Amino acid sequence: MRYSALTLRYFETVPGAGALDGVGILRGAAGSRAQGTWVQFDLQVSSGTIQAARFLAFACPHTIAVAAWITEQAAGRHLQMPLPETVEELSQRFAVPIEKRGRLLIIEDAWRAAAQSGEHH
Amino acid sequence: MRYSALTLRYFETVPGAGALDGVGILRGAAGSRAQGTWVQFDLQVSSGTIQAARFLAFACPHTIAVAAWITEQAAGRHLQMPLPETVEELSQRFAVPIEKRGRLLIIEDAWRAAAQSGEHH
Amino acid sequence: MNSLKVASRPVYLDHAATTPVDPRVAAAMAQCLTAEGEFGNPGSTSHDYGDAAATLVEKARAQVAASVGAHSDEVIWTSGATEANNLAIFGAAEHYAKSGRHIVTSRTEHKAVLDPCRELQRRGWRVTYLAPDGDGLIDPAQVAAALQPDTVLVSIMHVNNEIGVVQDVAAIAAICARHGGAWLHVDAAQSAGKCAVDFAGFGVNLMSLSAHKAYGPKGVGALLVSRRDRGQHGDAAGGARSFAHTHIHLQALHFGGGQERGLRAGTVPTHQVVGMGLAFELADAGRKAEVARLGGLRERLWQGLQLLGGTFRNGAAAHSVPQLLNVSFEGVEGESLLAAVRGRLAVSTGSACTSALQEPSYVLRALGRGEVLSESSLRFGLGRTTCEQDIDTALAVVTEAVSRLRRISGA
Amino acid sequence: MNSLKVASRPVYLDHAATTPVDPRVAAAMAQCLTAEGEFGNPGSTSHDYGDAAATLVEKARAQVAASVGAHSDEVIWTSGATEANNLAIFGAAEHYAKSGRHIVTSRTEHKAVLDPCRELQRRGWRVTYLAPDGDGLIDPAQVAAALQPDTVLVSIMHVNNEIGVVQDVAAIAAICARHGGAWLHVDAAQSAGKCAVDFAGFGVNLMSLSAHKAYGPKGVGALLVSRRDRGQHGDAAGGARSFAHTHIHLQALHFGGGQERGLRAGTVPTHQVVGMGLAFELADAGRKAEVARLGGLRERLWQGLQLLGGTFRNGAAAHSVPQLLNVSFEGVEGESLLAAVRGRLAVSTGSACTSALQEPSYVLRALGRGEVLSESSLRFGLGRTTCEQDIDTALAVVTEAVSRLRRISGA
Ligand SMILES: Cc1ncc(COP(=O)(O)O)c(C=O)c1O
Ligand SMILES: Cc1ncc(COP(=O)(O)O)c(C=O)c1O
Repeated sequence: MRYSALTLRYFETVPGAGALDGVGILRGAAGSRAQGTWVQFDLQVSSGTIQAARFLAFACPHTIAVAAWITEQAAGRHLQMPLPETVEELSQRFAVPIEKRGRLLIIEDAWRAAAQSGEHH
Repeated sequence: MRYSALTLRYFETVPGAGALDGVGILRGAAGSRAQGTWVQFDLQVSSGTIQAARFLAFACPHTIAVAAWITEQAAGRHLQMPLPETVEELSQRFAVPIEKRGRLLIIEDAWRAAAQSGEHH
Repeated sequence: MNSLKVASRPVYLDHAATTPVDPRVAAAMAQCLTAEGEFGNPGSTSHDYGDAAATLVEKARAQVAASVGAHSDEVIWTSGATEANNLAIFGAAEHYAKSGRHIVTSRTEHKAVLDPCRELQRRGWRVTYLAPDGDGLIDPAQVAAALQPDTVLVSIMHVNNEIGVVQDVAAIAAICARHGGAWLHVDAAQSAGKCAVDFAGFGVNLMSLSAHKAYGPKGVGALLVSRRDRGQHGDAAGGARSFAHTHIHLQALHFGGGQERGLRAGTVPTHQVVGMGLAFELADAGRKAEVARLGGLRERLWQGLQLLGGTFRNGAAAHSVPQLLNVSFEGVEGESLLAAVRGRLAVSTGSACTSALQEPSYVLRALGRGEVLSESSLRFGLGRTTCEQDIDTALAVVTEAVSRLRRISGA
Repeated sequence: MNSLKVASRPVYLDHAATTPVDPRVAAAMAQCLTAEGEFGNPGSTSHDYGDAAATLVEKARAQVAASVGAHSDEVIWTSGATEANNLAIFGAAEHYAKSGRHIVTSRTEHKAVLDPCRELQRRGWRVTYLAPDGDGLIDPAQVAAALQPDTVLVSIMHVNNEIGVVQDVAAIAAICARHGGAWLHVDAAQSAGKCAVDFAGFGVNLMSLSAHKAYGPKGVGALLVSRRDRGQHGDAAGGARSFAHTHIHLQALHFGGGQERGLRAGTVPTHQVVGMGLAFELADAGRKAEVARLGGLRERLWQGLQLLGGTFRNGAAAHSVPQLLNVSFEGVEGESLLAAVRGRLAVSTGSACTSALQEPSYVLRALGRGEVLSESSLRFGLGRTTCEQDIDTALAVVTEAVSRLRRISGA
């Protein structure tokens, strides 16, 4: 498996890896370790705007890189906005092979789960 | 195909290759060119003793070598005597592969034909 | 491409996938290529160029035979162990189809055994796939229990390519001989130089060899085809088998020039078999010292990896070649683990994977490892160039990668 | 062994049996063997050693493709033209067995085509063997006449290995395309560097290549498998064929690691395919100049031999590659002729002969030469190292040998 330079950079530097602590942190996850891909996002939100984001992932390098990039883009975005790019755009940006596109849907699900977890608060 | 040193020597020097001219020459042949092996012996005989012998052959190196050797051994031998060695012995002397033994029988036939051709004179 | 790549190349610990050619072997091969060397066609009997090449081919055949306890006339050159396995399995199955259409093999065989067996199933054969125990071992009694009256072939590998476990092929051979109808094929692609191979002593009928796992060239191997007669056994199952007294026969896969006694058509590549011959001779000569040396290095590696915690050694340590260590790491995803070490360490997960989606190793799953751990494993293949420094580098790289990925995964 | 052998080696005029590897090719191969070179397994995608090897393999694939008018993804590596022929013939026959069991080929094909066809006859296929004319040529109309509604494969060689005659495969391809059901396989083992090869332009579906006839290594070749779609033809015989719109499919011969898109399992030998790639590139680049040069040398040889009288040139001179000259000599036995020239000249009778009993060439017999003349022939295979001096030596040696043997045979 070869990875693009961008994918490698985000896989290696993983900005935003980790979890957030404290009250009002939104957390959402999708996928499962048993199936090989699990992603969790933590969002710190203030008046509907994301202040900080973190992720954890048990996943392949493409998935980790995309999750890291999304986390990096998060600050300042409105919680109700969709992901900064579509799954299609993300696939192109990170040269994700076609067989792996399903894993980006898991990222999308995890993000949505985090964003929507606020609705129950 | 590899040949023994002896086979090569007789194939290359072919002592006795040729024909004999004159009255009283006994000639006999066997085999056919069409079948790939033809051998002819000419014998010059005096009072039942071979004085000289020659051969012609359209044949493989083993057959040519054996015919040349037999021709070389001929002088002084009695016409009624068999070949100086059996087909089995000749095969061993010249390292004739088993598949080719039949060709030595053609030599034997040619020799016998030459020797017996005298009976009709 | 990979920004982790440092000036020097990564440490190579994938000798089970392939080995570099020994410089002495490469030199011998070079002597059979250009106009200055023995470039003749070994099938050209009408001139000295051909004869000289044929002489080298026969010398190589004798070298291979001597190193594995076989006779020269039992060695059939092939393009590798894959072809040897295919020739053995299809060749025996098709030749003995009238005697029976049942085959016994194991779940942890190489694909070059499993895929021919699957193809035979498609053609109407029945195949029993034996399950190894949690350590990867097949009990010979399992083979005995699986034999049926119409079993014509048993195919069990010698050294497993993913976990290094060594099967007791001599015991299995004895069972097949008692059965009387089942020939034994052994895939020994991973054996040369790693453990003793004794074709006649084991009592095996067919054995596949590969050069490039033993410091020889890729693209050449051999199938050993026993010419020993099989004696009648009083307790033969299934009544008198018509072929009980003869040695094994095969149907060819390639038809053509009559090379290799009609069993394998095609110009014999002099440089390739010369390389294999010398490689096998060298591997056999150096085997004992190398086994001791690499055994020490492998234990150093395993001791170091255990400090990480959540590490599981795959395959019976007591019954494995010292060149291989296969470890599962809890809490890390397999592909990311490979990618994280990639710049400094060349290892694999076991099976060369051609698709973008990494599949969990079927070998580890057969051991009952479970999907996650099966996928999160590394195969360390030690070899002739491996030194203590390499092991320490590997330890540092893997420790860092596993720790980092566990942090990312929250494990 | 041979007392005629002089200090220097005999003049090599058996380039149709095999060629020495070009020194540039040997150097490129040497770069893919030892630890200093690209020794990785091209199937190992998990590290840079594997990737680097895979990159070389794909470069070689592109080189081969470019030199024969094919696309890279149409090149399937094999262990030589023998395996390529077997894969083509068995692969197509078995895959299309449901569409028909009839094959058309010719009597002058290489054994690596004829023997698979005979094996298919044993399995129930019908095979039509076309007879060439006295010059060795197959009239495309013969193919048209032989096609039957259930013909699934036509296999006609490009350049004959014994007489050098070039068949009009483009015309035959057009006939097969019109038929709609018959795929065309062409054995082009002898073509590279000798005449233009244009896989797409000819409209051929399958084509076998071999490296060692073109200054590459023995033990590697390729089968070109067309990915062009075959259009529907209005005049297709046998009604609508279900596969008329698709490209050709094959059943594999070797099953295993999934290499070569599942068509040919087995580790790809980097050094071998790298050698073939460069050899084909070089052969193609130098073809025109070499054809002109060797054409001149061949005519010099033929002019000289004719002075002997009782010499017959085999194969259509106007339709043959300039590298080959096949001559029958009246009044000399074939094996003795070979033996007589052997110390100073390396030539052959055409087919590498493994038995002690030389059989008359089936190719020459198919031309109607008769048994004696068929057996008393020499094949002169000129090549890159051949110079005028070699031709003159050959002339002197053959003249002396033929004269001497004619004296011994009384001719
Ligand atoms: C156990 C085993 N069998 C067969 C093979 C195939 O060998 P080759 O690469 O020579 O075709 C391998 C290696 O890939 C192997 O490890
Ligand atoms: C026409 C033809 N086909 C096939 C072959 C077989 O090729 P290889 O030696 O690569 O198996 C040869 C050469 O022997 C040949 O001349």
